[in-house]
Amino acid sequence: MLTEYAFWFLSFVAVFSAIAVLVSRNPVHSVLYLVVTFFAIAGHYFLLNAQFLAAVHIIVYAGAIMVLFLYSIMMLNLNQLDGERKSTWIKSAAVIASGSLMLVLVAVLRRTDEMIAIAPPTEEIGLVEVLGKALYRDFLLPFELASILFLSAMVGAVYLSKKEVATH
Amino acid sequence: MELLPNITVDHYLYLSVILFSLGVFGVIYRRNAILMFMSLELMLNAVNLALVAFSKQWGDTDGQIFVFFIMVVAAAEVAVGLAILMMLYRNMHTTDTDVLNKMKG
Amino acid sequence: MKELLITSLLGLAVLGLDILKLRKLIFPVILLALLGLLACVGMDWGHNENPFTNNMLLFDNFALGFTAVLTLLTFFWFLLTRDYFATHKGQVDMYSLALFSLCGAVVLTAYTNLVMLFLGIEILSIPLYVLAASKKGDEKSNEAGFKYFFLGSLASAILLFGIALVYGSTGTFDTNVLQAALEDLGQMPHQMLIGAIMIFIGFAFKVSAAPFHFWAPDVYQGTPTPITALMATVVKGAAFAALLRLFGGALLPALDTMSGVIAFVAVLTLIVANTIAAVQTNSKRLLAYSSISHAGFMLGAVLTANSTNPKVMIYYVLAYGIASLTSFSILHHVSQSQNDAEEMDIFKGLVKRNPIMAGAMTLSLLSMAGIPPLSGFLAKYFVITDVMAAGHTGLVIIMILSSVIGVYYYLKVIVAMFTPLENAGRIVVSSTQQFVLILLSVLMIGLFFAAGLVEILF
Amino acid sequence: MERLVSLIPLFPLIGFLYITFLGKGLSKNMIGGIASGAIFLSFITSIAVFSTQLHGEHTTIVKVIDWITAGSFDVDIAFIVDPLSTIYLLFITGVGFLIHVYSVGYMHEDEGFNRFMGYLNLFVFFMLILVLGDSFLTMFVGWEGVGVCSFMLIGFWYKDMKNNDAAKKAFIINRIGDLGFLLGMMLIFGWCGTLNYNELFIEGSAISSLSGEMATAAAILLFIGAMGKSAQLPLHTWLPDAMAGPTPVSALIHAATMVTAGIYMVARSSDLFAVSETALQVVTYAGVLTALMGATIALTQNDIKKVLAYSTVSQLGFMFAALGMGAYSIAVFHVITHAFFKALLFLGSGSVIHAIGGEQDIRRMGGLKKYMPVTYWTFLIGTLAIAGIFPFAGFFSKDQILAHAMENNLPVFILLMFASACTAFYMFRMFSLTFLGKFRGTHDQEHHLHESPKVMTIPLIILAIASVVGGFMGFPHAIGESIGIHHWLDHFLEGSVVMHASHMSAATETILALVAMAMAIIMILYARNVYVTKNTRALEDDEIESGLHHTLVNKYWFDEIYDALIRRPVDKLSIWLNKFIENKLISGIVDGSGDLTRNIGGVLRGMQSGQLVTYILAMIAGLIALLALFI
Amino acid sequence: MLTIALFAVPILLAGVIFLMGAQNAKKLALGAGIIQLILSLIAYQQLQSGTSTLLSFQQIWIEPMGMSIAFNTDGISMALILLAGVLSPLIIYASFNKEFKNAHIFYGLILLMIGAMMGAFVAADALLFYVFYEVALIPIYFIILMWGHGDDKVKVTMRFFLYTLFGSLFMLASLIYVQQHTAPKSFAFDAMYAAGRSLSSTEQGWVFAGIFLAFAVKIPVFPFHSWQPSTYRTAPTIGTMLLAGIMLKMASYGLIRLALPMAPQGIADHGNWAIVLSIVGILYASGMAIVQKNYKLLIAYSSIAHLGLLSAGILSGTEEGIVGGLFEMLSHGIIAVGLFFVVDIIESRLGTLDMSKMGGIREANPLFAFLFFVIVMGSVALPFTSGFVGEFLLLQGLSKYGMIAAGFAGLTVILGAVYMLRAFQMMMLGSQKGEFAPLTQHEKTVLVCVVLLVVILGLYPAPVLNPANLSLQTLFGTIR
Repeated sequence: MLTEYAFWFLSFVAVFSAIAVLVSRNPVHSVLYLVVTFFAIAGHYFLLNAQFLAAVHIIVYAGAIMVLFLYSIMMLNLNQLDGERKSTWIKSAAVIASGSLMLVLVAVLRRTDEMIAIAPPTEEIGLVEVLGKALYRDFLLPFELASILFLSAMVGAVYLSKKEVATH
Repeated sequence: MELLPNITVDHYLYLSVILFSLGVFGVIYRRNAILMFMSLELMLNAVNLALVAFSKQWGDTDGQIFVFFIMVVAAAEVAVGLAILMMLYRNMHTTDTDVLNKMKG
Repeated sequence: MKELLITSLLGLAVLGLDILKLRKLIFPVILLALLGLLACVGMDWGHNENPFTNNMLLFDNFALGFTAVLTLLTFFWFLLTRDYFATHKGQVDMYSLALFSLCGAVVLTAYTNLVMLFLGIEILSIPLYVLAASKKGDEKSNEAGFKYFFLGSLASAILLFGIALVYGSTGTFDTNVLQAALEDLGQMPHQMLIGAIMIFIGFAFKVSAAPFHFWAPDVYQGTPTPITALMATVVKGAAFAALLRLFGGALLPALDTMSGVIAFVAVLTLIVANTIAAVQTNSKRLLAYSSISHAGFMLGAVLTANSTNPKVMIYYVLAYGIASLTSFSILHHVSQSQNDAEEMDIFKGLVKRNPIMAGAMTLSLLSMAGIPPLSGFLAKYFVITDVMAAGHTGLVIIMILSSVIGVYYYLKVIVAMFTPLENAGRIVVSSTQQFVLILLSVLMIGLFFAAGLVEILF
Repeated sequence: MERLVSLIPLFPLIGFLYITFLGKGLSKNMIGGIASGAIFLSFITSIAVFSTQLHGEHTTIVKVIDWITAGSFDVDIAFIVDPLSTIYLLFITGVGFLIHVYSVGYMHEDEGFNRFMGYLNLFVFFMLILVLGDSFLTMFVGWEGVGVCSFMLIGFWYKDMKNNDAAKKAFIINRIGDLGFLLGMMLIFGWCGTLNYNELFIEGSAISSLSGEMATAAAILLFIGAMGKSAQLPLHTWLPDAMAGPTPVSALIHAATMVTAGIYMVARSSDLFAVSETALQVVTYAGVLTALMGATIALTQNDIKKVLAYSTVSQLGFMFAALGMGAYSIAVFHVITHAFFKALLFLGSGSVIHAIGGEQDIRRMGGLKKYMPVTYWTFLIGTLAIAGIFPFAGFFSKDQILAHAMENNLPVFILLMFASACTAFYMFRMFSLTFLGKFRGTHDQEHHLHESPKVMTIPLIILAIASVVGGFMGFPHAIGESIGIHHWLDHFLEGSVVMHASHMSAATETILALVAMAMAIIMILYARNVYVTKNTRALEDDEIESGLHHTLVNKYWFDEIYDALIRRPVDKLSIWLNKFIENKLISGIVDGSGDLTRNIGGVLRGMQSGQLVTYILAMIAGLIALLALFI
Repeated sequence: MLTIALFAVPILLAGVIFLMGAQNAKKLALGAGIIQLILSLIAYQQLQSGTSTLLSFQQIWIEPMGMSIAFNTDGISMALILLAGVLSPLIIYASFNKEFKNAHIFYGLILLMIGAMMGAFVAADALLFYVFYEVALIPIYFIILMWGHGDDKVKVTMRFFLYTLFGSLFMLASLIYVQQHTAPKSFAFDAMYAAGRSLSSTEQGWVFAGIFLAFAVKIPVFPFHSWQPSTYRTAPTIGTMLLAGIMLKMASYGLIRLALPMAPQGIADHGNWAIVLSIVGILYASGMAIVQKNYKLLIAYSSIAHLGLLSAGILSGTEEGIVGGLFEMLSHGIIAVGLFFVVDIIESRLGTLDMSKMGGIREANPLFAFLFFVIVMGSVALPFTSGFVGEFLLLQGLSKYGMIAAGFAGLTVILGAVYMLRAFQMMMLGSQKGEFAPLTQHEKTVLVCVVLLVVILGLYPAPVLNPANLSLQTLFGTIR
């Protein structure tokens, strides 16, 4: 019962703060609302027994990524938005497009009645131990590959951020 | 099938759809590159939420592992994306995407 | 597995060699390693093994075939862009990024798990976002990088949503398990079909199929031409390999339901790309649209993945890749000799300015146009044959018409090359470049006659 | 002996080749000698071949080369030797030889002398092929060949565009006929599987598989060919214009030989025509109308050669009328006698023109009798022969046609009688205006008047003799019985053409002959009365007032009608097609499809706005659209 | 092997000329042309002697796709081989009066084109035929583009290339469609014939439509001809000769080789429109020819008229029509070369092709006028010229299809005379208007060769007709 209320509450917070992210005039506010959204989503993860993931989520998104965003906003001096004046047709297009996307998605997914045989749900899946085993055994290769991804992202980011030095 | 009492996987799916659509809305509606990024992150999170719900539904860790990788990639993407954005800003002194129309037709 | 190791380690090795101040070694090492990679492909041919991968990758003939083709294209790409990068300040970064990208491409040819698919796409793309924006002071390059990055991420999000839906209806990311589950089920869950469509859209973006192609002309134009060459060949080839691997394998049942959608996307792609290309005056954009139009053809090969093996696609990627590499690299030299102008006029008098380039360019354009006896003809021919066998008459007719339009705009470039120009200086390139261009020209013709080889191998 | 027949066309061919390619340095006399000699050799050979036929040899086929083989179609170049072809051979080579000799004199001063003699030889070659060919296709070879020679000779003086126009007109109108001929042949081949006379008519009877309407169609199509070549209504307009050529050409081609090819063709396929009553009717009426039309127009013409040309048209009409009534042998008889006297008349007129310095208008002549006695006398014989005065050759042949007409078809008889009367009148009108009375030309001309040289007059004399005695071939019973030969030609031709049956008694025949001749004499006297005794002047062109006269002078307006009905509409249509269909519609569609492509491209290009937001919107729209398909 | 040599030798020699440079390109090319002639004659001799081992070649190319490299020379190909063999040296020699820039490329392209056309004539595999058919397009495109004249040559060549390609792609589609009904997959003619005939009549009708569209553009048949006059006008005369003389014959040859045996029922039931178009084309093009003022355009339209008859006769499906068609290809090729060479001669002397500005050339140059006249007579199908044999047989074949059709088609006999004589008259006759330099030795040689060919083939067509007849029996044998 409690969990049900928690679901509805978290969902409401997530959606509300998401909307707030999108419509806030001040980017800093947007970032903060987004953090709220992330927390709400983390709450969902808890509800779904993905405790470790919830923790990682908070650390990565709220901790790392959002800080990065905030840092960029500061650096680019965007704390007050100049001329965020979208033409009305873009506004209405955004509403229509996202609205109809939502409707269509809901419509197509309503038919998901036939479900494949269900394995017995376990409460164990979200535990660090289980996750760790899966990650370092079954998903070792992708885990290693992720390092390549990071390496390339790093090389790329460094390259792009490097100031062109006249003398070489 | 209920993941929580009275809450089925469909609830989570619809929530995910709503967040995804909101992300789409933001991507179209905002024209500041950073805010568009943020909307994009919202979309990714919607996906993550769905995956975790499915993971719970199937009693399978793989879904959560996938979410883990999505976070990894998202971080990498943000790093590269913001680097590109910085460079853009250095050259054009704006992050307004409407000015990005040097090439068209 | 060796293939993946070689590519990823090669990227690292390049960085390492730079640190060790052994820059001179970088280029030869890359070439040798790529040749070694090809040799590995030869060794592994037909083994179908997947040790140490926990069902994440399978280097079957499909994977090896595409790996070989993509490696070969990368090999030529390195040779052709040598001059450009030799003076480039970020040479090492560029090389390692390109190699990482190749690494992603290799993953995409061999994945048997959707996690690997996702990672492969990102490893392929992220270095390219950087490469696209690599001309740091150039606003066009910045814009290209940003557009590519942003739209690419958006497409990734859609792709991910699709993967989530597929996972939601089966509970697995392993394509083999997925396939088995679908076979047990005997029908396609609706949610999975929706997931499949969203995955397809993710790929449609990568391969620049309409209406998800909008990034391509702008990005191709803004990106430094040598990088564009990589994008148009290796990236596109890898994306098609991945698409084919999924929809020709695990999601084959979805393909039947979706064939109308794919055919429609192919038709739209062909119409949009060819008609717009017909009015282009910017030669780089023209090649970009041409590349999009080829995506339309390749989608035809995807469409019939259920009735054939990957040889059609492999042949197409190889034939188109060679022609495309040739044309982009020549465009690069020609454009460079005229203050980076990209209008069609820069090709004027090329036949006098550098006959070898003019010849290779003519052959590559004609090959892309599908004129025999060039490999591009057979590539298109194979696709049309399959599409017709599958009964998509409308698509066949559109393909024919778009071939005609294609010839129109390719000929415009050719005409420019053969239009005399007063006081035009020669375009001088290194003899290696010339040799590679000649080699590629020979390949374009040779692959036509040796098309049987592809048959023998598969 | 029949093998010799291959030599007959060979001589003129060699003559032509020799003159054309090796004749450059030779003297004119030498060239003349070669050309005439070639024909003479043919003539001699023809006599030899003729004599074998005379002794009752059978029809013989002499194959020369394989020609066209395609599927079941198989035609060789081969020659047929039978009475019909031999008789034609004789007069073609005979008259041809005389005209060659005459030409040596007539064309002596012309710079194109060599060319002229070469063409003449070539013409004779093709004419011989036409006659000798053993199948319709081989006949067609000669048929077209003589057409080209006629084209080249009409336009011989090519610097004057009028001559060229005439030549072109002749060729094109002939081609209209040729199309009929071709289609007729195709019909015959389609139904009978062969084009050989031997298989069709002589030994086999393949033609019998062509029945009823098909036979009619085939016969009429062939006859259209004959109309073209033999200048029958309505394809006659080229022949008068063809007089633009040198006079010997008019004599040889447009009077004696080529224009009678049509008669030869109909006679050759008499088995076919005999099957179809309708076709014969068509032939008859075309012939009669042509005879009438030619004769009436000739009444008013003032160009000496035009008069003769219309006379030829009219006489050809007589022949076709005879053919149409089934009297094939009589038609051939008239062909031969006509060849003699018409060649004579043309050569005579040539002699006059030669003497008077190129003048052809009889209103500017008169009184030439005293200057040119030989020409005068021979011309008189020719005139009497054509007018049908006993005992000249024309009398016999024409009389038999009239007799046959009276027997078979009274209206035709009456019309032919009328035409015949006109003939007598216009011939004597011309004769009188030319030779009698006083000279009306300039003094200068008068001063130069002279008799032609021997080389010209001797052929005249020989032809005059032939015109006198030529009738022996077809003496009617009334005369022939007493000397042992009557209807010799009929008997001779029996194997080649279908014979007509005559039930007419000798007495009726005699009476008819007398009536016809009396009428001719009356007309002659009337003409003499008008133009000699009363010395009436022929009207100048601008003095003509009566409508009928106008119509006749303008040849029933045929040229103008054709111009208005065919030539100008075709031209207009072509110009219209060129302007609108070719340059607007067809190019419009072709270029338009390109423009359409570019326009679509232009519109789609507009969507590629460079704005990120539109790209995103497009992607999302695509996503929505694809998903919506699976709701 | 000999069959291979027929097309491989010119291609190799083209390479040699490319490499040798412009110095002696002309003479080398002529040598190559003469070699081609000799090869053709040897092939002819081989065919006649019946020892045909040298004449066919078979090699698997891509087996599962049913593609093979197969060549064969029979009586039907022989007519075209002879055409190309005779015309190649003649056309090359005809170009000797001009100096071309980059002669080695020019002549190399010409040889390349000759090789490709030869390849199409000897191919025994439908796809291979298609490949050669397309390949031949490239050299001529460059020849016209680089050595043509006129401000709009880019546009004209583009239209030419696109239009013909457009058509031939539909042929490819038809071929693929038929090939999918072969078992095992094969493009070999025999297999394709069998597969084509196993289709229903309607399917055959569509297959035929696709193939005919390709050939209709190239032959060209009304209303697909609009590329042709402008291309002829623009092309250098030697290019026009190659086009009209040999290249466009590939299409009519293809009609015999591919369309007739593959879709006989389809043509019989649903092919009437093609014959009607062909016949309308005869009349239409004649009308166009009548109003032309430019001699070259007149010849271009007259070509369309003649080829309309060619197409109609072949499509009648009768043996006379087909053999006649083959012969007409040969004859029209030779005559076209002659007529276009006259263009060259006149243009080089008068600098104009406007007929109203000519006249009196006969007076100035009787020999030229004479030779021209013979060629004109060949064009109007005078008996004892080659034109007659072909056109007569075509009409004869068409008449078996329908007398009315033959009647309309036969109007070409009249209309042809109208426009050709008009042209001859305007150009040659009348009084002399100006100087007209005598023919050079080289011009004389070319014209005399053409005239001799026209006359000899007209007198004795059997050497071409007989092998064609024999092979046609075999072809029809397999069809029935």
